[in-house]
Amino acid sequence: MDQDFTTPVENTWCPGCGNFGILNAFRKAIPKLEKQGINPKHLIISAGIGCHGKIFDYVPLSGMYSLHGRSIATVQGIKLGNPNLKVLTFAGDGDAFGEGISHMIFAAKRNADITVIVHNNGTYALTTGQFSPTSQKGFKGPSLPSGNIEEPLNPLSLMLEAGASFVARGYAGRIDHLANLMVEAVLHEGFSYIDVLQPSVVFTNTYKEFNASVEMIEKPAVRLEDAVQLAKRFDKIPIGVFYNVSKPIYHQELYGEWNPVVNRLSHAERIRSIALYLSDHLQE
Amino acid sequence: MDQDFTTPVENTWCPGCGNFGILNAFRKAIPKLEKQGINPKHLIISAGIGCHGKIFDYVPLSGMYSLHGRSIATVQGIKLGNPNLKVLTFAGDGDAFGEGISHMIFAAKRNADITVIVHNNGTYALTTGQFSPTSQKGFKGPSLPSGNIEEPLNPLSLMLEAGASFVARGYAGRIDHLANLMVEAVLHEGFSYIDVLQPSVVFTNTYKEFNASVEMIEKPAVRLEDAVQLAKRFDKIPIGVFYNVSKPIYHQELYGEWNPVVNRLSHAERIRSIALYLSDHLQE
Amino acid sequence: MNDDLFTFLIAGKAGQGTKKAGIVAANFFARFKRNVFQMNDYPSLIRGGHNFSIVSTSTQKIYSHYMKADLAVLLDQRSIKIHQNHLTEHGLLVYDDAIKKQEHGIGIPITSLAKKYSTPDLIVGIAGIATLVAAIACDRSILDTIIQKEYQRNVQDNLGYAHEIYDQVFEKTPKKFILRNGTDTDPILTGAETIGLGVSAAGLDLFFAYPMTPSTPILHFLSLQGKKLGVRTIQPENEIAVANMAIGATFTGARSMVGTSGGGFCLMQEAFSLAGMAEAPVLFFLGQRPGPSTGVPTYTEQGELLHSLYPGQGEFPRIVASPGSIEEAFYLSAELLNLAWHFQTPVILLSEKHLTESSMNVNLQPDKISEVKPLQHNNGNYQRYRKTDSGISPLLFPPSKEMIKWTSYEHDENGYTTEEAEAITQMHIKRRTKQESLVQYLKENIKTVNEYGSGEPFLFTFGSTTMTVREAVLVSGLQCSVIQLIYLQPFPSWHLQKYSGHKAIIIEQNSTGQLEQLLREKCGIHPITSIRQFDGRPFDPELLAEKLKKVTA
Amino acid sequence: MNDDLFTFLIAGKAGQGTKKAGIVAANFFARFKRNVFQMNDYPSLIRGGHNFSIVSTSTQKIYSHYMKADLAVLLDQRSIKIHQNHLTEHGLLVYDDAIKKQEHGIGIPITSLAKKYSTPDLIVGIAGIATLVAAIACDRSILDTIIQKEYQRNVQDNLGYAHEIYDQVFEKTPKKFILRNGTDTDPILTGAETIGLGVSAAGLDLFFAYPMTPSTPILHFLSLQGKKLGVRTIQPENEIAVANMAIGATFTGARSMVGTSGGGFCLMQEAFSLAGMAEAPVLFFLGQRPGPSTGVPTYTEQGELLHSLYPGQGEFPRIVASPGSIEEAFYLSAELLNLAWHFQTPVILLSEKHLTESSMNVNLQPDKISEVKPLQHNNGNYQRYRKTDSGISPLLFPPSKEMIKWTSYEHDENGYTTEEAEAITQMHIKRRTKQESLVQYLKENIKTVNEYGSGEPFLFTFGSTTMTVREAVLVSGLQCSVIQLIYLQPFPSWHLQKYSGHKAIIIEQNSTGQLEQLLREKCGIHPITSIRQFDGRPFDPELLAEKLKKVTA
Ligand SMILES: Cc1ncc(C[n+]2csc(CCOP(=O)(O)OP(=O)(O)O)c2C)c(N)n1
Ligand SMILES: Cc1ncc(C[n+]2csc(CCOP(=O)(O)OP(=O)(O)O)c2C)c(N)n1
Ligand code: SF4
Ligand code: SF4
Ligand SMILES: [Mg+2]
Ligand SMILES: [Mg+2]
Repeated sequence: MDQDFTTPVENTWCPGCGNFGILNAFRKAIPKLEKQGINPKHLIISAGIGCHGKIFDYVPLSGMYSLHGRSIATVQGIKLGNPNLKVLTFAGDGDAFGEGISHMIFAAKRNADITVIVHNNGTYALTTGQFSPTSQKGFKGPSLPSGNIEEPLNPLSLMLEAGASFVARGYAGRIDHLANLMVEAVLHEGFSYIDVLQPSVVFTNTYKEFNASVEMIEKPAVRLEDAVQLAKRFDKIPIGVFYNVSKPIYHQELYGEWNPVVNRLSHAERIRSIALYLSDHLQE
Repeated sequence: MDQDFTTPVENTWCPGCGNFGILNAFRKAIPKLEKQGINPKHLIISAGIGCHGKIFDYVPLSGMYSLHGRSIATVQGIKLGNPNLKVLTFAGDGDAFGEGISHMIFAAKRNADITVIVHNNGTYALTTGQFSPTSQKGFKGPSLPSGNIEEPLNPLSLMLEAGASFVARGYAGRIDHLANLMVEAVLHEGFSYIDVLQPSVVFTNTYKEFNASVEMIEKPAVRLEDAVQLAKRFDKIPIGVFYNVSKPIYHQELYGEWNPVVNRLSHAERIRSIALYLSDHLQE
Repeated sequence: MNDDLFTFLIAGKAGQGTKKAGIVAANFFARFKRNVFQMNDYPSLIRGGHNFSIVSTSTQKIYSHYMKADLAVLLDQRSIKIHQNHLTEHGLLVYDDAIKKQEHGIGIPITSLAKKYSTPDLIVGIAGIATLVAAIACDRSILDTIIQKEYQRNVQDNLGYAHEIYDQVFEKTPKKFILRNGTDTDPILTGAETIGLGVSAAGLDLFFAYPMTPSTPILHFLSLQGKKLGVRTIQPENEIAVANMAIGATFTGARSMVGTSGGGFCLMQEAFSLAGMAEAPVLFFLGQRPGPSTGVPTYTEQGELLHSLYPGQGEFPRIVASPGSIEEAFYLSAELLNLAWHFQTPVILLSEKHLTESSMNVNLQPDKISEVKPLQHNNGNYQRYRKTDSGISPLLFPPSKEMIKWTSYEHDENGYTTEEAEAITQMHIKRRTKQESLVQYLKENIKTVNEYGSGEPFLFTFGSTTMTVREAVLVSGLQCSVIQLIYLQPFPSWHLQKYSGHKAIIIEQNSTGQLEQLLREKCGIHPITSIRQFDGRPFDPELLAEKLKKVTA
Repeated sequence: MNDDLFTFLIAGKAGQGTKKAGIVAANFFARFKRNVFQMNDYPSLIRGGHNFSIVSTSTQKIYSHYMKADLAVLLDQRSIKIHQNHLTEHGLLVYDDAIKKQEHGIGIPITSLAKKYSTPDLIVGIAGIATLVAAIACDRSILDTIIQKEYQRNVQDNLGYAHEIYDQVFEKTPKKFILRNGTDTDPILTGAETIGLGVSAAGLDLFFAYPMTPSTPILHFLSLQGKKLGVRTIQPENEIAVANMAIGATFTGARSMVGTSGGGFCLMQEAFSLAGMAEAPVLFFLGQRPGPSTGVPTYTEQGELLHSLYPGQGEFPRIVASPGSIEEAFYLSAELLNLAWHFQTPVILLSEKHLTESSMNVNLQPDKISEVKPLQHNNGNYQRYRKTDSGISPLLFPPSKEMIKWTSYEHDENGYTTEEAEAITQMHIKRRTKQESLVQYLKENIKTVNEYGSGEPFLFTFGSTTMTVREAVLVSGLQCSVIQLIYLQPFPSWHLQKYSGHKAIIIEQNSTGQLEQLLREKCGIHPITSIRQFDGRPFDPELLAEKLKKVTA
């Protein structure tokens, strides 16, 4: 693998797009993770469909470019197939909180050991800027030219409510900070969610606001209520880790230490088991 | 319509099922609503698929017996078709928080003017008792005989987080109280959610616990945080209205006072409009 | 006609244990080394309503239950109303004497005796077994053995109750029936069990499902037994998660399968198409019940044949096959899982409630099943979507220093997204080539059609209906062939064209004649008549035999 | 061949306004009362990459763009690489002189001049228009009019820039092209617009959609224009909500439609089957793009024909039709909405990106469209699913003192759930009868196939490919017929059988020959050859004409 983690694929994001910040942060996170003992070949990625999803082609890691909204299910499947792998998916706000919201809530609820990084640009960018679940009220897009009439979801407090054990917010304009969040999220055992403030220069050019109002969190809240409160602050926009607790992990609860592809029952053992089952059911 | 709101359909719930309490409460709520000016012919019902859904056949109101998880979308469609109707759906916990959770969250988020009554029995009853999104950890069902490994969702705090403007809990064993909640929920303008504690005598026979620990709420919390706190109490199980606020309503934000089936553009007007559009695009 | 056919019917309310009694009765007949077929009929409810279970048994092989019973045990008034005429000429009706006295049959205090015991509602099913054992004039000790094995909860109560019933029945109809011994010792299994065992033999690792009749029994079977068989089950939040998780799991090399029914399968179609594009080998079990929509959840139908041929948008290799017996389900499920991996494409195992939930004795030889290894990457630069002559690209699983990219987008050989005309064309051709390889493979290596009997007329059918048709042919004594299509996609026209121009009858369980449409259009087979039933119930072999005799007369 | 065909090509990066320039160019040609066809080619990205727009114009009717341009304006290096050979014999290449000097063509300081203005990236599309106007030797005042109408933002900058380009081009190639005047004054519209207008004319009230190319343009059009046309749009959380809300809305009598593409349509199939069971009249727009799965989102294909025939589990009346031109899309959309209400069943309007996103001048006569009133309940006891001779039950909408129950379960005439054999059979027959009524109705009242030209060979095609085939026939000068299947389900075999045995060529945009499969199997039409393209691009009429000439030679 290239040490700079690039690929021959042409980058087609708009110049200045916040996605570059996320890509750069991720490229920085990979070697940091390697130092922490996570070999890039164990780091499996996925992505939804949208501008954000293109990141899949821009890093030379193995993984699966999934469907709009479904990468959260995809990576859970990968983890369940081989729990030795570390899995991470990039998702859009439309992806994760529109089409795929059921998977987000249940991944958090069951504390699936996956990392979800949402490129939250408050719009369905790739489909030309319709309002999304995190669009501000009043946001004008081509499917509602007079302005969005819904209040946005709050991804962080929603994930906290659903049971997420690691919740953070990063900003595409703070690359090193974001890279560290990514490292922490991947290392966290259990469901990790990073909401990334991602300006879409075309549809939601929010750099100025974010630059003015992001504020680093010193350390995560201990109590869930406090994390929720922090997630609901709007005077300043806190970035950093909001909440980080340890909880029973889904695949371990399900399998213990067993691993489907590593500890497969051999063909002979299966045949023996079946024969046993049949003989238990033989007519006496 | 019969004054006792019965139908010729044979009731096939198990004797003692909590669903009877919900049915009886609803039969009491209909005339109460009529007194409040809501004619039963304006009251349109729906239901998901599950034991709960059978209630659809047991009351002689108009409506649509929907799909598993989708009745929440169905009633929003009905409301959007004719905002003069009052719409209400019965749903199961599997229905509303498994298959249909995306619709629940967005109905709450957009404050759709619908009422959702969830028969929360903590199991997929009709499909013979598998664990559901609200099943307790450890609950034993045929798809996980060793016991559920996930923490249950908290439907009330989840709906509050999603933006629900009316959130209540009732108990199938407190019929009059529940009937009153139903009346309040239907009268509430905006998204109303009632979580009904519903013992399934076969799979989750919880009458005893509930009888011992339900406690009436005096009045709704004023602050959202307090409502959430109340929803997370487990020493006692509060029943009553947790939260009740007024917010902009989806169909009004969308339409103002317009009604698709009442204020339809006539055929002639449409043809005129199209002709106008065409002449605007005529080659000069 | 079967000369020593015996049919036992037990009917009552859900919760009275009629299904359990049917299974126990089947095992009772097995003591005589007889063949059995057992079918459960129940509405979508948990307690009450009307359930019944029928077990037909014979010393010969038997492929269907019969609607006319030799012994009917009816536990409630409704059962009398429905089943009083479902008796053979010398059939015996035993009913609960709480019901008003009937002209025929004998009343036994089934419910009133039950009242003495701890679970009076649940215990009554035992009355059926006690009656059966008594009517066959078996020793009461046999009844004891059965009760001790099959009704272990409150066993003393159960024994006491069983004795009381046995004694009363025995007194009133001593030695009513005599059952010859047969020679069969095969286990009695449901289709859900044989499917679960078959895929385990072919190396299944993970089974994902959201409950939905009639696929749920596979989920339940594997949840209970899977660990020993090497299979774990996962019940996610909905069918969309089910299918996408299964695809994700295959990325790691884990053999994955999903189970669902009509509505759930619809929701999975987006993922089905993804599997086609990403070339993910997932086996989809699609259990049919009467549709459209929620339909009649606990009954049987074959209304999704055409629907199953092109699920998921776009063009990619597709496989659909349907087992014609509970036994075949074992081998076919394994074969399909192997085909999925061989061709790296989604595969549908199409079946019906009548197969998954009925049981019969089956001869399974697990060692006949192998686990086909897919094409593996050996060394050198890895490209997930490398073009090959067969259209099949080698597989490689993580962790690997090679980059492995699967994708839903159109792509180049590396798995990177492409929008270029030539690259798009090439990948379409790759997938089409794979489809052609598949057809070739089926032609050369796979039994795509079963032919039973010989000579005209040819009775065409598929799926579980095959069982009833075969039984009906036995009943009718007709000289004819039963042609069962195992594979439906690719459609084995190469095999079937020879029947064109011959006398054909098409038998299926749907209202529009979907198999007929395919046979007409693809093979020029124009039947002299078609026989369809679409009331949710499987055909009765005797009625079907009569129809066959009429149309072939 | 068209003797006064003129083709304008503009190519550059996304964000440089090539699409806009194409539309403006089309309207410019319209000033000459000429016919136009305009097509946009763009990858799935927002800024950068490679976009182009082609406008072909003629005094005759024209059904396709041509890949060879008379005037090509190329804004970047990549455009040169891709399009330098896409010129007619006397074609003129104009390119940005920031690119290294080309052998042919003239360099113009397109980007360097733009730098002076406020939005240098966005303004460059205007260079295309200025070049066009200059090359046609129109007066600069015409350019001013156009800029003032079409580029209102920063209009002074735009005018200044346009003048500079115009002057340079005019100087270098005075009076290069002369365009004859035509006689056509019809408006230039996209397929998305004609569909939106058509359904409005037939009474559409609500349009539900979740964005997905290539259906999104309908959503955008109706979101902007719908209010005036009587139509409101709703964008719910996902496609499942879209379809179920639309069904709910029909319950109130509101005419409802959904728009989607492959993956989204898959997700809607469960609701599609519900509409079949509940008898909910919903019109589904299914816009095709290259699949499977995410595929190539912004391009065109016809890979979902077979997939669209049996969506949703179970048996119920189904209608699928596909417009063969942007004009026909207007009438057909209206007809399908009416059919949905006439037969109370889900209907699919199948199309492609090439239709929804291309534009041409169309002659629409809205007063030819009526809003068919469905069968209404008059008085007496209401039963939602009353059996009738036609299988169509009268409708009644709330509020009503009568009980109106729609349902996903199998049901009796009142809409109450049933599990009884006879009731199930009856409702299957009711739905099958409705299907038969539908076929009868199509046979008697509906144009299901278009026939253009006369005599052999017969060129079979469907959907937007029809436009290109018709144009290719013009180009080739061949004597032949174009047979366009408008209806695909029910398949109009009654109409097509007459072609069996004649010389046929089948032309479609997919790799496996889906239309061919249907024509072979259902009508015994075996083509002498088939022509398929599956690279995401529409056929080029000239290349297609050559192929046609070769195979018919
Ligand atoms: C099932 C389905 N529905 C719709 C689409 C079309 N689609 C592609 S990307 C997208 C929205 C992307 O928004 P978001 O997830 O926020 O990503 P962004 O482009 O903003 O990064 C949509 C609706 C799709 N690909 N699949
Ligand atoms: C798409 C789909 N998946 C699965 C089912 C099968 N199904 C019917 S009811 C049900 C669960 C019902 O659970 P819940 O909503 O809690 O209702 P309850 O029976 O407990 O009242 C399921 C999974 C279905 N009908 N449709
Ligand atoms: S549209 Fe927005 S999100 Fe997409 S690449 Fe451009 S700036 Fe980024
Ligand atoms: S199974 Fe449970 S929820 Fe269903 S009817 Fe019986 S008691 Fe009620
Ligand atoms: Mg976004
Ligand atoms: Mg439940």
